[in-house]
Amino acid sequence: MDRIAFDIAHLLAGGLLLVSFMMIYQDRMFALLHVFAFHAVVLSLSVAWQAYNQGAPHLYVTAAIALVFKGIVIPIALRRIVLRLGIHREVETVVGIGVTMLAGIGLSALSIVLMLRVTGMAEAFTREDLAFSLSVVLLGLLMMVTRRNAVSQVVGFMSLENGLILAAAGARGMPLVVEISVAFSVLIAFIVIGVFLFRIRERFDSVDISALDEFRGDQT
Amino acid sequence: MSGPFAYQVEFIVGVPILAAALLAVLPGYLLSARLNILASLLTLLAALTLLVTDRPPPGAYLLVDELNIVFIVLNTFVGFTAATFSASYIGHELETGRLTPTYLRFYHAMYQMMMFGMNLALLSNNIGLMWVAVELATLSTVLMVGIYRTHEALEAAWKYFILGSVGIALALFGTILVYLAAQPVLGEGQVAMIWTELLGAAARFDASLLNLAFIFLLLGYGTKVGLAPLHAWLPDAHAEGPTPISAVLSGLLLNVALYAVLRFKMLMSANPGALDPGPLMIVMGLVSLIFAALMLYRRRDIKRLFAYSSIEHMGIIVFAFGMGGPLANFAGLLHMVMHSLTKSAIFFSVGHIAQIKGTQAITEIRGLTKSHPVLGWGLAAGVLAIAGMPPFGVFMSEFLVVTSTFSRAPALALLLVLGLLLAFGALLLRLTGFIFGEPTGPLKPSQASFVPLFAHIGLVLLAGIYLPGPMVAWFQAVAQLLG
Amino acid sequence: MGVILAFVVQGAQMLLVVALAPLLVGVVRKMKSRLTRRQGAPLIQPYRDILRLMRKEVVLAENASWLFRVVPYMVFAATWVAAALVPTFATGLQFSWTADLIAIVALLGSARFFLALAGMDVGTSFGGIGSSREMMIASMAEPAMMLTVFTLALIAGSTQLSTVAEYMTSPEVGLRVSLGMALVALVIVALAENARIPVDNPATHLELTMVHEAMVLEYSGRHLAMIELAAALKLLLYISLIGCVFFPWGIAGSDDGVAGYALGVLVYLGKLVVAGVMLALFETFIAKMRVFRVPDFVGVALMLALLGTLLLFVSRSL
Amino acid sequence: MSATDLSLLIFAALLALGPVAIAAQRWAHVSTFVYGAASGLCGLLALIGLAGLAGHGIGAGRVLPLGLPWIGAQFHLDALAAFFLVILGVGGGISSLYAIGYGRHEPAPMRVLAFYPAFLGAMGLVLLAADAFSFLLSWEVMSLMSWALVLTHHQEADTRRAAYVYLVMAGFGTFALLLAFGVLAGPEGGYGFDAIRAATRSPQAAAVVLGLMLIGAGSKAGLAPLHVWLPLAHPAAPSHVSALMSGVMTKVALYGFIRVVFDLLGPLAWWASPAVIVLGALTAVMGILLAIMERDLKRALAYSTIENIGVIFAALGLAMAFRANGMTAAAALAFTAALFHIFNHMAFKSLLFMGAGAVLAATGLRDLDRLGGLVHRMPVTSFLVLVGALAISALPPLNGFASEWLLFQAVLMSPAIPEVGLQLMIPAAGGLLALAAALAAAAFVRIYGIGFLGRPRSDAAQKAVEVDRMSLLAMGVLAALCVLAGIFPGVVIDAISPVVDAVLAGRLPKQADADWFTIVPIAEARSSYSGFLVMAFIAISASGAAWAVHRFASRELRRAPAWDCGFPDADPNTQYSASGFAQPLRRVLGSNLLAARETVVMPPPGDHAPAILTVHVADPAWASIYAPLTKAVVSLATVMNRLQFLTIRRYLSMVFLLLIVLLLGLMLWV
Repeated sequence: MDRIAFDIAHLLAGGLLLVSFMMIYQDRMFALLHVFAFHAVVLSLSVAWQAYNQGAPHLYVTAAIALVFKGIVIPIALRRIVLRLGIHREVETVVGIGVTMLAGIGLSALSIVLMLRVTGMAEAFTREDLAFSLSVVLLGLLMMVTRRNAVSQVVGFMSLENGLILAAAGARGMPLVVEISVAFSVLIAFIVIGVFLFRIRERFDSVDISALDEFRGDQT
Repeated sequence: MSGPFAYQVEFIVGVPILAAALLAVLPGYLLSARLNILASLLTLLAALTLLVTDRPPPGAYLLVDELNIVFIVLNTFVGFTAATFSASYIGHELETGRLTPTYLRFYHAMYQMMMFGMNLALLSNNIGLMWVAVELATLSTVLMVGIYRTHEALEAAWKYFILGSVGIALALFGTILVYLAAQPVLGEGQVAMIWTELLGAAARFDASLLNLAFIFLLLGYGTKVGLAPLHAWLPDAHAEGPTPISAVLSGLLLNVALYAVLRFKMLMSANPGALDPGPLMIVMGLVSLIFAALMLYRRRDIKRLFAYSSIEHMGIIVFAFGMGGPLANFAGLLHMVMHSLTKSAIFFSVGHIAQIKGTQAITEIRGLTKSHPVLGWGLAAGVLAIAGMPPFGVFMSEFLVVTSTFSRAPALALLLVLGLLLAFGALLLRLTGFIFGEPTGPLKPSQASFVPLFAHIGLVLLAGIYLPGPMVAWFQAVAQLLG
Repeated sequence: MGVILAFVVQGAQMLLVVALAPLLVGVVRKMKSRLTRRQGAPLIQPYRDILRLMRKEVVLAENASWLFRVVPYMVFAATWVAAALVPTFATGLQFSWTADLIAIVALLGSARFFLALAGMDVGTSFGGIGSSREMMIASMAEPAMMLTVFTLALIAGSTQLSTVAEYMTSPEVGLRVSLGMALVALVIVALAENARIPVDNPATHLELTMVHEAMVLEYSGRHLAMIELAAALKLLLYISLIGCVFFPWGIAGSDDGVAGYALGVLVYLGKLVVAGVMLALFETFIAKMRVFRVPDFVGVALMLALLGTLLLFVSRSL
Repeated sequence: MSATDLSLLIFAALLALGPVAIAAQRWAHVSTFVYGAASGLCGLLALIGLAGLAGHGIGAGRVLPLGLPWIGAQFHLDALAAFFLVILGVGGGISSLYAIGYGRHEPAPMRVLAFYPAFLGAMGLVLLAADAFSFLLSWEVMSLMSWALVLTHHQEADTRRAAYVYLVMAGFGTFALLLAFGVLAGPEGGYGFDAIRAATRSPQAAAVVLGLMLIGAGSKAGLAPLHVWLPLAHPAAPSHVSALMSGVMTKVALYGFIRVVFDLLGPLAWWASPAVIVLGALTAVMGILLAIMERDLKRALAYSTIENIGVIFAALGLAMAFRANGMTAAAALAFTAALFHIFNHMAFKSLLFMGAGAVLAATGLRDLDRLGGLVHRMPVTSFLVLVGALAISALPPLNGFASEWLLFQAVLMSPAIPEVGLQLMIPAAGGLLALAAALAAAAFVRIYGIGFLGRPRSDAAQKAVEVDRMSLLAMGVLAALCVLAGIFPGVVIDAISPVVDAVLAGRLPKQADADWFTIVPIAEARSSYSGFLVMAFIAISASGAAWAVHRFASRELRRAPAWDCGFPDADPNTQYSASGFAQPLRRVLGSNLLAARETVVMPPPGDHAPAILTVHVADPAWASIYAPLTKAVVSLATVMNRLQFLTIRRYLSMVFLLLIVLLLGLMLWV
């Protein structure tokens, strides 16, 4: 592909990474949701650009799903949940934001170095794309493990998954991308419904030792 | 391909999904239970035909070869026996009001959905399709685990769900990487995701990309296999779900995930430049084995106890495949089959016991050989078998693993033996408590059928003494395949 | 002819030991009383005692079992056979190969076993004391004895007493440290096994100190006579053993004729007297020790015997 | 039809007997039927074994299409197996005979009947197995069946604990054997015994195998410090099973050791033997010391089993030492002693355990301090047990002495050994063995004197009645064996010489040539012993003396109260107690070897409260090895257990960290 196309794709992928960092940085729930919506939008843009470049029309579907489902539906649903559970206080982090940021930078550095080393023979575009998507995935995971709040962990998972979609879309001519994105949307829908239904479970780590004796008949 | 067996493979995949659709709408649990059994039986028969007829050529989506035929037959068989067991089990749940008819309908539908997912995962010739199938199986089992709606059940389901999803995600990334490795060689599109193609061309792939991919795949599917430290979902999911599901989880789902790992291991070893996945698998196997063995000692819930024992045995199997070589691979396959049969048998008996005693607390279960001789000795046979006692099949596989390992890598063999011994001690300690001493708690006879239990025990016993020639030849072929 | 002579000699030996045993006891007693400025009983007093006891009726404890009545004869027989197999005045007797030194030790063990059981049969506290102490002492003394046997056997290359004795007469033995140690060990064992001072006092009936006497406390009449005779035989046996192994001079060989045998008998008598006198001297000058000091005493024998065995190899391998 | 096939059929019949019993459990005579059948089948086995020793039917092997598919299950009856087949046949047959009577006392007979025949069959299969897999399979089944039998009286917590310890130790041993066969079979997995014999391996590898065999077979036989399960498990089982476990199963374990170390492994370097000799001697002394301290009749017998196993191992070690130096005659002597003692121990230990069972059946007691006076109530049993006690105390003219005598003769062969270390060590070990023999006499004087003689110490002992005829018959046969093997040791030696020949390619001179049934291991000038003549002389002189005394002296006899130095006490508790009898030895040896402690609570003068003596004797192995091990496992498990209760986020973090670690690893590796 020509230079411009490459730069644009590069720009979008990098943008996605940047937005991931913004997400880690957020300490307000609603702000986080907004940033995530933005994350989804950037993703759909870059997927669409891939679709245009690779001339793969089915990728447009993926882009659309990303835009509509993750850019609009999920954020709204999460917003309602947040209001419902009354947890729009700031995000409860395990370690300080700053530390998390540093860790994130380390992770993206790791992934970029790794990818550049590993993908020797693949074409330049794929390498960049993979490097970015891997770091987005890692950042998503990082967010899941450094946030106590269920909603923000869901958000983390979804950003992780955005990274996957990015990688899939970047993989030239990869089939089943649409199916995969659909499958993932189902997964996420489940998660969100779960968060919504099991209000008991306001946070993932409600499993604390004190709560064990009452229902986990497994302590000696 | 001709005659009645023209579409046997499609049949194996199709029957469950149709049955699932049908069961979703059928009222009345008796009928649906029977239909469940029937569907499983049909699937089993279809799978058995694979043994007699010559195999269909690999298609774009479905594939039958030496490796997965082992898994598919085992899968459908245990699926069938578990369905029979669940028919005799689930009625009692309805009486005690733990489940409502609606949930039962949902339960049976999900059961077939799960079977569909697993069969598809085993038969798929396309790594993307396999990924989707595994996710499907995971989702359906998640719903089954949470079916009791109790706090614990939801807790377990949720844990399973989250960890599973992350695993799935990692596996997908690995899959994408494999595609990227294949794409320059095989060209874009479908072709670069088809097993048979991948395996043929694996030698020319970018080795380092494959390495990276394997890490993600091992972690992703390894979460499903339940390797420590990715195991966290497994014990609770086993403990809180309905017992037939525990049996299926231990007996089948873990195998399916293992199957995926093995496939990619084959890919790795087909590529000269790639890392040898053996050491990584050996380490994870040993860690899982020893860790699970130690965890056995402090359990208070009988189903969780055997769930940890599943982790332990998955550790042994992964260790064996990591060691490689004809003996160890043979042992790994044998151990996998034996573990599926034995562990599901154990869960069958545990199901009856838990229903009789009305609890899963280990301290509440005493003197079964006195109060329920058949059940008690059945459990004893199962536990002794899983602990590696002859004349049961697990002994043969452990014999082969230990002896073949010690002459190659003594230190590893010592660690292996340490783990096995630890687990043996723990299981035996519990077993002594379960079946001996003065009985406690309710002593009402169990009305459930023991056929599935003793069918499995009988098979394991037979395999421990006599392995039929064809099966051996077939295992050896697979062992060669795995290298 | 030779065979007949051999049988005769064997028979003579069996009769000789049983005939001489009480005399030996008499000698010791006489000597001891002389040493303590007493007149003392005549030498033949032991014979009188035994005969008197034999004529007396047996007073049997009510709950004594058949074992209690069989034991005296068993003990006597075992000891007698053992004593008859030790070369006294001649080696290479007809039946000397019936049992070697190890077997002789074990025969004495059988006698002790039966006696200890008899001590416990009636079910009195003193019998128990006696048996348990006897077994304790024996379980130290017997290994010491065995180790001495090892030393001798390793030197002579045989456990056959005749062979050992003949070897000891031969010049190539020389003087050896091991032999000295073995001798001391054997003497200590002999004192312990025969219930002599300082281990036990054959004359005492002070309950708390007695060992052998406590075991036989319930015996009377002919039973007691058999046991006394057996005890005397045992003493004789040990002395003849020490004699034939460590002082083998004058023992008739298997081939030299009646004259040789006669000489052997005379020498043997001399040895007995000397041994009896020395025993009496020793017992007069030493005091009995506390029961729980005994193990140390016998332990010395054990150590010496072991040392003797090991030194043997050291000297050989040097 | 070859002897191998015949015995395999018999084993199959034995294995099938259990299910038959279960099927027929409603039938009144099922127990008699099962035990009778087992007895008959074992008799056949003994005959086959004897024929094999005589050289008939040896050599034909049989490969069944079972077990490891690519080599099949191989079975083969050779001289060595035949000898142990005799042990199994005689021991098992007589135990079953005994059980016909004794089995009636079982509250839940099916718990025995279901497993007892299979136990016999499994032991037989071990003896005939000719490939690693079938060997270990039968070995493990043997453990499993005996475990189930130990659990017959599973209501008692002690029994459960005993069985648990037993099976865990058995599993440990089996893993050691697995590793040993791993070395023997090599990476290609040549599991057949022939292949193993053919293979060549370095002395180091051979030493490793020897060590693993000491652990594997030793733990099953009761070699210290792996003996701890034995005094727990053997007494817990019903007495005929105890007899079988002590008398036969330990021998099967020894067979495993001999088969691998002497047959499969071939000659070892000389430095391999001292470990075996020393372990054996120490085991002997420690076992018998614990037996002296033990108050429980059956446990004391179990400890004495440990002693005998030690003796046998010492003999085997001697054989190894001589063999390593090419001294075939001496090696044959030591090996013969070992096999002879194996046979003897089978005989008298089974007899003694049956006697203990008879006592248990008659009084319901195992505690020596509550028994006594049984010689009046159970005369026949008492007499037979006395024979056993004499035999096991290695007293002439019984069989125990014959084998001990051979062993000492072997010890005395040591000067010819070139290595100074062995030269010095062997006589020292011999001294330990002599000590063990002397202590054994003390132990059995105690057991018999307290348990059978004296006055009954409890009502149960007071009311004891003689046991049934079948049991007496069984014990009688064994007692007769003890006497005959003691009087005619030459016959036994000649009978086992083919085994020695097959294993060591050398044998003792034919004993039948010596007149008066004398045994002459090397040369008559060196050493000889005639149990027959000793027996004859004792009998003649004893009866002669008795006759003479009764004829010429007096024959009157008067019953009177016991004299007891003038103050007899009516209370039986004034007799010496078992603990009291052991006290001198406890003070002398126990206090430092076994950490024996005794505390006396003496009431002040004028106070009529009884003085209380409490004795505490500890098996050193528990305190030094097993307790710390258990503690370590438990604490480790507790630490690990925390991982069960983490939060999902922490579990996620584990996954995450693992991923990062692997990625970093890859990055650094690439």
